[in-house]
Formats: sequence, C-alpha cells, structure tokens
Amino acid sequence: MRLMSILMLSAALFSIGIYGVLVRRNAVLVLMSIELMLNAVNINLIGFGTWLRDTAFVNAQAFVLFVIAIAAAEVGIGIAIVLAIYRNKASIAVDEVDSMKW
Amino acid sequence: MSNQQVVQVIIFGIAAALIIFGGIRVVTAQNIVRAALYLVLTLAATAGLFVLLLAEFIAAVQILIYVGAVVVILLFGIMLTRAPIGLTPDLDNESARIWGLVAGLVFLGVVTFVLWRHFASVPALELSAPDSGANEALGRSLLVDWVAPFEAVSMVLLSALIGALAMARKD
Amino acid sequence: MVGALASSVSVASSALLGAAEAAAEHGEHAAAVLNGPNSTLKLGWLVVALPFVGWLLTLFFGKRSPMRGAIYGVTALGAGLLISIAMFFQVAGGAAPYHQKFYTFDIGGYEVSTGFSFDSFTVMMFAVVTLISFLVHIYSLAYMKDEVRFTFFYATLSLFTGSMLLMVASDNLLQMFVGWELVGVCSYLLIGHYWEEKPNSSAAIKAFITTRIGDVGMMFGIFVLFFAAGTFDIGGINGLAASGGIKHGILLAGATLLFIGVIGKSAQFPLHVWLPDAMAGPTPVSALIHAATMVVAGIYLVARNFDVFRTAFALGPGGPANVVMIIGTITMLIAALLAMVQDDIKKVLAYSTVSQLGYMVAALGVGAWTAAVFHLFTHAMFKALLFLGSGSVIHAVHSNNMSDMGGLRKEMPVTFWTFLIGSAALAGVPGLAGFFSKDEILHFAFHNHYYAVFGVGLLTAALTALYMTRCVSLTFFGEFRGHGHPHESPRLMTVPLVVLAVLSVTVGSLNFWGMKGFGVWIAYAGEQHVAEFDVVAMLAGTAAGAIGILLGLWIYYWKKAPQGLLDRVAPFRWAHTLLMNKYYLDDLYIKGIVRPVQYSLSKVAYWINQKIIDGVVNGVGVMTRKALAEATYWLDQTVVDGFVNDVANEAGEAGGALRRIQTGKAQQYVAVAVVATAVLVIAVVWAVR
Amino acid sequence: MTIWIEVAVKTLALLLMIPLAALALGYSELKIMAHMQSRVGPMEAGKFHGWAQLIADGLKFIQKEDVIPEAADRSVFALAPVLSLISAFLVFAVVPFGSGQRFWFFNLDIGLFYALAVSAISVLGVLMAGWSSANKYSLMGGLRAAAQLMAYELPLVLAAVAVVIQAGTMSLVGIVEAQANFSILGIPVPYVVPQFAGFVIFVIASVAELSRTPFDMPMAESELITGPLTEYTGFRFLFFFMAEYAGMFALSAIAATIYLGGYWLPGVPDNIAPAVGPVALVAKTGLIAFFLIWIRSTYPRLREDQLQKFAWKVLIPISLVNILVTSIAVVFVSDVQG
Repeated sequence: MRLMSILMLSAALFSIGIYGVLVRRNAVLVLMSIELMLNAVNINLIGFGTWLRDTAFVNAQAFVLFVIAIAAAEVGIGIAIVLAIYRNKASIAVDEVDSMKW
Repeated sequence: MSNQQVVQVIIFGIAAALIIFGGIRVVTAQNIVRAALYLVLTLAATAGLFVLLLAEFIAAVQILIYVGAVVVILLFGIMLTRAPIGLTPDLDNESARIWGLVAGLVFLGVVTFVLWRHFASVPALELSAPDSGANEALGRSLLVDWVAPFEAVSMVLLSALIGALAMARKD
Repeated sequence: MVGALASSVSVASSALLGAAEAAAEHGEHAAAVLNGPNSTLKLGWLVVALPFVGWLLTLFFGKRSPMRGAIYGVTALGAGLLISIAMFFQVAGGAAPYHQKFYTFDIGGYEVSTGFSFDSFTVMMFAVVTLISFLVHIYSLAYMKDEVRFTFFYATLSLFTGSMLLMVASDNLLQMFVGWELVGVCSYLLIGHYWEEKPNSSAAIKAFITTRIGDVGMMFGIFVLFFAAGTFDIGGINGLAASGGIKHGILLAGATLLFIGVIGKSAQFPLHVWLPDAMAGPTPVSALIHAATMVVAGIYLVARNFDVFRTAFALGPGGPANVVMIIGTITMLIAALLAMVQDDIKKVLAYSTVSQLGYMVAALGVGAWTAAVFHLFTHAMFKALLFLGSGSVIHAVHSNNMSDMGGLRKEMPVTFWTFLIGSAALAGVPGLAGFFSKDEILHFAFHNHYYAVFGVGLLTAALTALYMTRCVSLTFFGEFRGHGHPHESPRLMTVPLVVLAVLSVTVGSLNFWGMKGFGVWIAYAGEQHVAEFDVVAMLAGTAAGAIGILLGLWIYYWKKAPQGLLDRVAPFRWAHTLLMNKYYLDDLYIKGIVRPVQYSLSKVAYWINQKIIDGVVNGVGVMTRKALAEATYWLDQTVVDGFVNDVANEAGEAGGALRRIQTGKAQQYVAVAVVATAVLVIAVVWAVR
Repeated sequence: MTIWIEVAVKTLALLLMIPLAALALGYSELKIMAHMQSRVGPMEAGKFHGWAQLIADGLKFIQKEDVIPEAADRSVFALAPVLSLISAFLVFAVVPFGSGQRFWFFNLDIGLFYALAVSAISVLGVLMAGWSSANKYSLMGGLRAAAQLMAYELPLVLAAVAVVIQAGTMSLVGIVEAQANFSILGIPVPYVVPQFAGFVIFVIASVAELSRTPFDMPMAESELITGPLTEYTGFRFLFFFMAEYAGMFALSAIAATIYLGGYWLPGVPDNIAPAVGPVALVAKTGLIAFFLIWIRSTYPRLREDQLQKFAWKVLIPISLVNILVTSIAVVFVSDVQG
C-alpha cells in the first residue's frame, strides 16, 4: 500500500466534503459535510504518521485526538445553534439564515 | 508484493471504497437520516483504515466519539427538528450543485497535482504489528509534549459545553 | 518559661500526631520527632492538611455530624493551632527552616516541583492564621447558630483557612498561586453567603472580579519570573533576583505584574473598592478576611518575594520613590479619610483595614520589612478583635448602622471593654500592640528620609485615632438609638474577644525596643537595620494619636463641635460629599469601564465589522464575481450615455452592487474561501516550481 | 492454516454464545423476578420449571409473519436490529474467559476502551429502529435513548478510566492480571474494593446503557408501548431480544472482568486454573446480572430529566473525584515502592 493512495483518499473525501458544504441547504447536513472534511484530515495525519513512523507516528495520533475533540465540540455547538435557529424560524435551511447582513 | 501486502492492499481497497461511497452518499442522499447513516459508514470504515494503519487507539476513539456520540447527537438534532421518512426535496441548493462540483473538482485537482509531485515516489508503507508500548508512548506524548494544547482543548470542550447549554436553553 | 511551654506543647501535639508523622516519614520513630532540631516543623504539612480534611468531612458528613459539622473544622483548627504554636516556639528557639519536597512533575521539559517551606515567617503566618481562624470557628458557633447553610459555612471556612495555609507554606509560585486562587474562590463563596439578597451576591461577584483583575497581572508576573529564572521555586527566583541573575527590565516587569495581584488582593488603591462591599458576608468571615486570610495574602506575597521587589524597585534606605511605596501611601490616606464618614460600623473597620494595609505596603515600599510583617502580625490581632466585637454588637442590635447603636457600654460590658482595647491598639495608644508596630514603620520612614511617607503616616495615624474614637463614641456612649433591648453576647462569642484583647495588649511587647525579639526570630537577611530607637518619631506618632483621640472626643463625645459643621462650611461639605461617594471611584469604574465595554466597544466592533471587514469582503466579492459584468456595464453606460448618470448616481450604483455581495449566506462566503484557497495554492505551486 | 481453524472455531463459539447468553439470562430473569414477586413463573414448557419456555418463544417468533409498516423506511428498519446485535457481538470478542490464547477472541491492547466504544454503537440501532418505524412512540423512544446516551456514556467511561489508571493498562487481560497482583494489607482483593465508587457508577451507568429499569424510559411500556420496538415482530423482534440480553451479559462480563477479577480466583493452582477460569467469570457475571435483575424488580422508573440530573450532578462529579483520588494514590504508592 502506498502513501499516495492514502493521501488521494483523503483528498477525495475532503473534496466531497467541500461539495457538501457548498451544496447542502440543511444545516445539519452542512455539519456532516464538515465532519467528512475533518475526517479526511485525520486520515491524512495518520497516513503521514505511519509513513514517518517513530515520534511522528505518536504526534500524528495526538493531533488526531485533538481534531476529534474539536470536532466533538463543534458538533455540540453546531447542534445547539441549529436547535436555537429552528426554534426561532422553524427551518434549518442555511440559505434562509441570512439576517447577519447590512 | 508479499502475501501480507496483498491482504493489506485488499483491506485498504475495501475501506477506501466504503469511505468514498459513504462520503458521496452523505452529500447526495435525499433523506437526511440516511445521510447521517452513510456518515456512520464512512466513519466506521475510517476506523477500520486506522486499524490497518496501526492506530488502533485512534480507531477506538473514532468509534466511541464519532459513531457513539457525534452521530447520535447529529441524529438527535435531526429528529428534534424535522426528519420525515422518504425523499425530502430541497435538501440541496439546486443551482449551487454545478458550482459545488466545480469547486470540489478544482480542489481535488490542485491537491492531487501537489501530492503527485511530492509523494508519488514514496515507496510502499511498511506496516508491521505495533509494539505493545505504542499506547503508552501516545499517552506520554499527549501529557508531556502536548500538554499545553491538551489543556487548551480541555478548555475548548468545557466552553463548548457551557456555550451549547446556554444556546439550547429555552429562556 | 518559654522553653518549658514550647516543649510541653510540642510533647502534646507530637503525642497526638506522632502516628501521622511516622506514616509520613516511613518508619521514622516518633521519638525522633520530639528531639530533632526542627522536629515540630516537620509536622507543618499536617497543619495545612487538617483544614482540608475538615472541609471534606464537613462537606460530606456535616449535616449528620455533631454540632452540624462544625466539630470537624473546630477540631482541625484546634489541632493546627497547637502545632503552629509549638512550631512558633521552636522557631523562636532558633530552629533552622525546614524544607519539604513532595513531588516533582516534568511538564514539557520544565521541572515543576511541589513542596512546603517552613521558616520563621511561614510559621508566624501559621500561628496568626490558625489562631484567628480557630477563634472565628468558635465564635461562629454562636454567631451563625440560626443562620442558613450553617454546615456549608463551616465547610467553606475550613477550606478558606486551608487554602491560605497552603499559600503561605508553598515553596514555589505555582503552588502559591493555587492557594491564592482558592482563597479567592472561598472569599467569593463566603461574601455571598446570604446570596438570596441581590446586593450580597453582587458584592461577592464584585470582590471576585476585582481581585481577578489583579490575579491576571499576578499570573503573568509568575510567568515572567518563571521564564526569566527557569523555575517556580521562590527561593531560587529570589536568589537569582538578589544576585542580579535576572535582567533588571524583566525583573521590573515581573515585580510590577506581581504587584498588580497584590493591589487586587490586598485592596490597595485603585482596586480597594471591593473590600468595603465584602462586608456583605457574615461578620466572622469579615474578621477572617481582614485579619488573617484574604487581604494579608498580598502583603505576604511581597514580603515572601522581597528580594524580587527590593531589587526591581531598589527598595530600602536611600532608595528612590517607587510604586509600592506610592500606592501604599495613597491607600492609607484615602481609606482613612473614607472611614471618617461611614455609618456602617463594619465599613468603618473595612476602610480601616484598607488603610492599615496601605501602611504595610508603604512600609514594604520603604524597605521596612520587619516593621511591615510585625504590623501584619499585630494588626491581625486587634482587627480580628474589632470585627468580632462589631459582630457581637450587630448580633445584639440587629443592625450594622451606628445610628442604630449608642449607649451599649452598660448592656455589653465585655464587648465594650474588648472593643475599646482593640480601638486603642489600632489608634496607637502607647503600650498596646498597634503602637509598637506603627511606630516602627514611622520610625523607619523618618530615619531613612522618606518624609512624605512619614508625614502621611502621621496624618493617617491621627485620622485613625479620630475615626476609631468616633466609632467607639457612637456605638458605646450616648443614648441607645436602636430598637429592642440589646444584651451581652453568649460566652462562645465573648471568650474569643477576651483572648484577642489580651493578645492585642501583649503582642506589641514581642518587639519592644529593648528586646527586639520578633525582629530576631523573623529576620529577613536582606534588610538593612536602622538605629534602635528614635525619640522624635516616637513622640510624633504618640502626639498624632493623642491629637486624633482628643479631636474625636471633642466632636463626638463632648459634642463641642459646632452643629452642622459639615452642612454649612463649603470645603467640609465638598469633602464630605466626595467621601460619601467614595471618591466616585465606583462610578468611574461603572461609567468609565463597564459601560464602555458593554456599549461602546460593541459599537466599535460593529463599526469595524461594517466599514473595514465588509469592505474587504465586498472588494474580494467584486473581484471574484462581479468585476467583469460591472466593468462591462460601466463601460457600456459611459460610452453610450456619456454623462447621463452623474457621479453620485455611480457611487450609489456601486454601493448597491457591493451590498448585494454581502448576502449573509454562509455558503457563498465558503465558496469565496474555497476559490481563494485554490488560487493561493496554485499561486504557491507556480511560485515554487 | 491452523489459524483459520482457530478463528472459525472462535467465531462459532462467539456466535453461539449470544443466543445461549440470551436464553440463560432471559430464563433467569423470568424465574428470579417471579420468585421475587412470590409467584412461580413459566412452569410448563420442557416439564422442569419451564426451562424451555424461551426456546418455545424463539420458535414462535421465527414462525411469525414478518410485518414491516407501510410508511417505514424499509432498509433502515431491517438494518436496525442487526446493528444492535453486532454491538453485543463485538463486545464479546474481547472478554477473556481464561488465561491464555484459546480463551479469548482477541486480546487488544486497548480492550476495555474498545469494549466501551463498540457497546456505544447499540444506541445507534435503537435510534434507527425508532426513526424508521414511522411511529410517534417509536421516534419518541429513540430520542429518549439518544438523550440517555448523553447521561450514561461519560460516567461509564470515567469510571473505567479510574480502573485503567490503577491497572496501568487498558487490556482486559492486563487488568485481570493486575488484579491478581493486587492486595490490600496482604489480602488479595479485586478492584471492587479500592474502586468501589467506580464500580457502583459503572453498574448504574450500565443499567442506563442497557435501558433497563429504573432507566427504561426509551421502552417505557406505560408511556410508549415498547418504544423503538413497537413495530417489530417475528425474528426481527427476536434479534432485539437477543441483543438486549446479550448486551446485558456482555456488560456484566466487562464489569466482572474489571472489578471482580474476571477469570481469576485467588488461591487457584495453575494446573486447574484454565478449567476454573471460565466458570469463575460466568459466575461473577451471573452475580452482576442477578443484581441487575434484582434492581429491575425493585425500583420504579425514573424520568429522563431525573436521569440527566443524576448523571451530571452526582455520577460525573463522583467519578471525577474518583479519578483524582485514584491517580494521587497510584502516584503515591509508586513513589513509596520506589
């Protein structure tokens, strides 16, 4: 197995995430797409860690743990925001949430 | 290629196929709960990939945090808001589809180009069974080398917890 | 005699605690504890641990325990007091400091150790803290008897004491900071004890936030010193500072930042505003905060790291005017003036504490280390006495205001006499504790040509005598102006008063000119000693006190002052109004800091967001999306229609177009970000190709 | 080739274990609860004390018509029970039944953590079942199950963390060995003694994870019919049934392993230890399972908010203090021993 295939997998997943973030209207689906992108980053980190071995391997894992922790925090906050918006507007379509202008 | 390497490539292929398939379905599925379930598929397959790449602790964390908690919270949020069975129209911004596709492909192209130039010549990865001290080394790394980020992340989680609580309250 | 007492106390305490000591020292025989040169000092950790154990026990089992949980705190502090006294006598007998290392962490390549250091200064603080806290524990049994959350009160009281002891015993700044913050948390809990009423919880929050402002400074001070010295060890940092191992600029920064923490914690100008409000807590807590635990922490910090401050600010005889001295001097004067006009008896005492803390800080600022520490020591005695006495009065008349008191000397003889002794000690009546310590500070300042400090100190001494005379006159003389029938407080409250009154009379002699006992026991190596005795300073101090007392008697006891002096004479009226409004400092903080942060800052942020960030975003938007179309349109319009559209119209058009770019839709912004990233990556790849 | 045979045998054993555990525990529950309530319980099937009752029930379930509601999301509906069962199956894979290679499916370095991770998947199955049934009660039950997760997951993991700190390993075999080498004042005791608070928290959190009384809000019969399982019939229901009892057995086995010493018994000579090990583990597991059944027939159901309050205000603080005390004690002891 080559490093390149892992990196390509990661890049592809990240691009899928970008597509999802840009195209999806539902806020929860946007959050999921962001999870895909974070997951791609994790694959990338672990891939490099396995390639470089030794301390890089351990440090990559530590980084991934941080990413996962941040992702968990992000989902928590994200869902709280979605629920708050849903309560106020009875809709969670991101393109209808545009009162933050002017 | 040795036998073992063949097995590795096959496992990687299966995992990668599941990851990509799940990912594509996450962003294309026309039912929001199904999209979340495809996310589970992607995340679980990623955990499998981590096991293959010798990071078994990360794989377990991936299962526990992502599949066990994050997706459940996502589903919880979905079902609290609106989650009809069957196809839901207008999950996508139709006019943005083409631009999303372009953006994704451009990004993929750029990254592929860069990666190809720098990492195409890297030889096959050597995947030997991890020595038993791997998790101890990880723990040491987290709490010695990365103790400051570790504490910072703890603070982030704490404030996220409080923030989520404050936002989701009714009053 | 002292030796006999010391050995008997240490025998008692060691017998009590020999088992624990043996456990700690892995089989060291209990006999060694009794005979070693610094044997009792080895028990010091127990003094710190006991209140924490008491706290946990009270917290978990309090409500189902005898005395509703107070038993644990009282026992812990009683035992701690015994050990502390034994340690005190051992130190007085010349025992060497004892250093106990616990555990060393290796965090990110830095070694952080924890441990206790018991030298004479620490032991003195131990004695003060455990003594006052023990008496407060006893006193509160009666005072808090019918109050809400009795058990929780006792739990927090124990934790409060334990935190202070932890801070005092620490051998490193980090551990000290932990204790320092725990003290802050406990003071918050105790000040807000009656949180059902809004002003009380506001006072607690004010105290917490005000001291926190200082703590931020202190934290950064600790970081600065840590990175300069490479260690948290107090001895190490001070040694380096004294020997010039730390660059002066860095040292100055570190010391200044630490001093900000002191200003917050010890209620120095301009962060003194929280202390009077902190009177919202139960009175025994005020006694503890003012005498032993909270506010003296700042003094202790400066005194403990005196080498850092001395080197940074060039403190000492012949040194220049410095921030420590200036802050202390300002504080002592303004607080004494404020104490003049208060009606709330506890606020009089609170401002008096601020003033006396100013004395200590100013003393440290002129380099009078021993005098400052000695004043801390004596002040703890009589200020605890005064607060507990005022608590006794409040308990009797159910009001904090002196306008509801008067004539109480007949009904409450014990409270009256002890309060009188405390006031006399604070006012500097010769022979009592306050006289010696205050005189020593004045003497030091005078002798080393700090005439400003000396002058303000004299003025403050006179004012102190004046307001204490006022306080005593209004409370205990004249006619009773309140409601109901006041009566003497129960034994549990008066006995601590008597104990403290006796100490207020006697502890001054510890540093009697002839003996110099205190200065020898609790010596600081870097201090330059001055001549033993100076008759000018002594006479001036005595005269200032006498003038203050006579003036007070003239106005408030004999009532010879013209009526309505304050209302009719303009300068007095102005001064009175200024003082009644606390120099408008609270208003300044609310209007000058809190409001701007709440309103103006948000406006500024809004403006920046609107004008700058949106402008940039819009610019990018035009570049990426609309540029071509707009350009074509513009060209078309210009060529075909010439000057059909005037310049203003153009500007409006462009603005409208730009406005449409800011859709508020997050996804379009993400799209811009993605495109920009891709462009950047391509540019970088092309550049490094 | 032998490795494949070994894997096949172990997989078969594992697959057999799930219905066996479900049968044994289900029957025990029927009988124990019957006796606790002073009645006899099923007595007819199989003549002797109705031992074959559940087998008969199983056969009945398999024969029943497989009904899928018209409005249901068919594939998700079909997948949900499988996912629940897989979760229990995966937990079983790391439980060591004795000392030695042949007694476990695999001995992961992170065994305990793995077990907790895969046991968390089961809630996903419940949530899927609840949503896909197209039934208000089912959805409500699924939501309750998801909300419940936020209450029990943290105490469960935090309680286990204290054990990991004390044992110095996450491997279940390692934890058992650490308990074999552990003693207080010379008396060999399992971790339930020093970790008693953790044990209580772990068991309480397990009850919540298994959605058993008093934390059976997702299935609350009197409010939600049977919650997510309302629309399930026939063999799909059987799957859920098996998953429930297998999950109970698996979590009890994990608890028995990390707190009660697992397959290890003090004073058992080495030559008969392999024979005693599985019996000891099953006995200890049965003890905890019995306790769970006992709780079920004793306590009334709580409300969801009461569980949340209890978890966040009681269980989590205590488990954090437990971790603190454990780590201080571990550091202290290792310092003393040099």
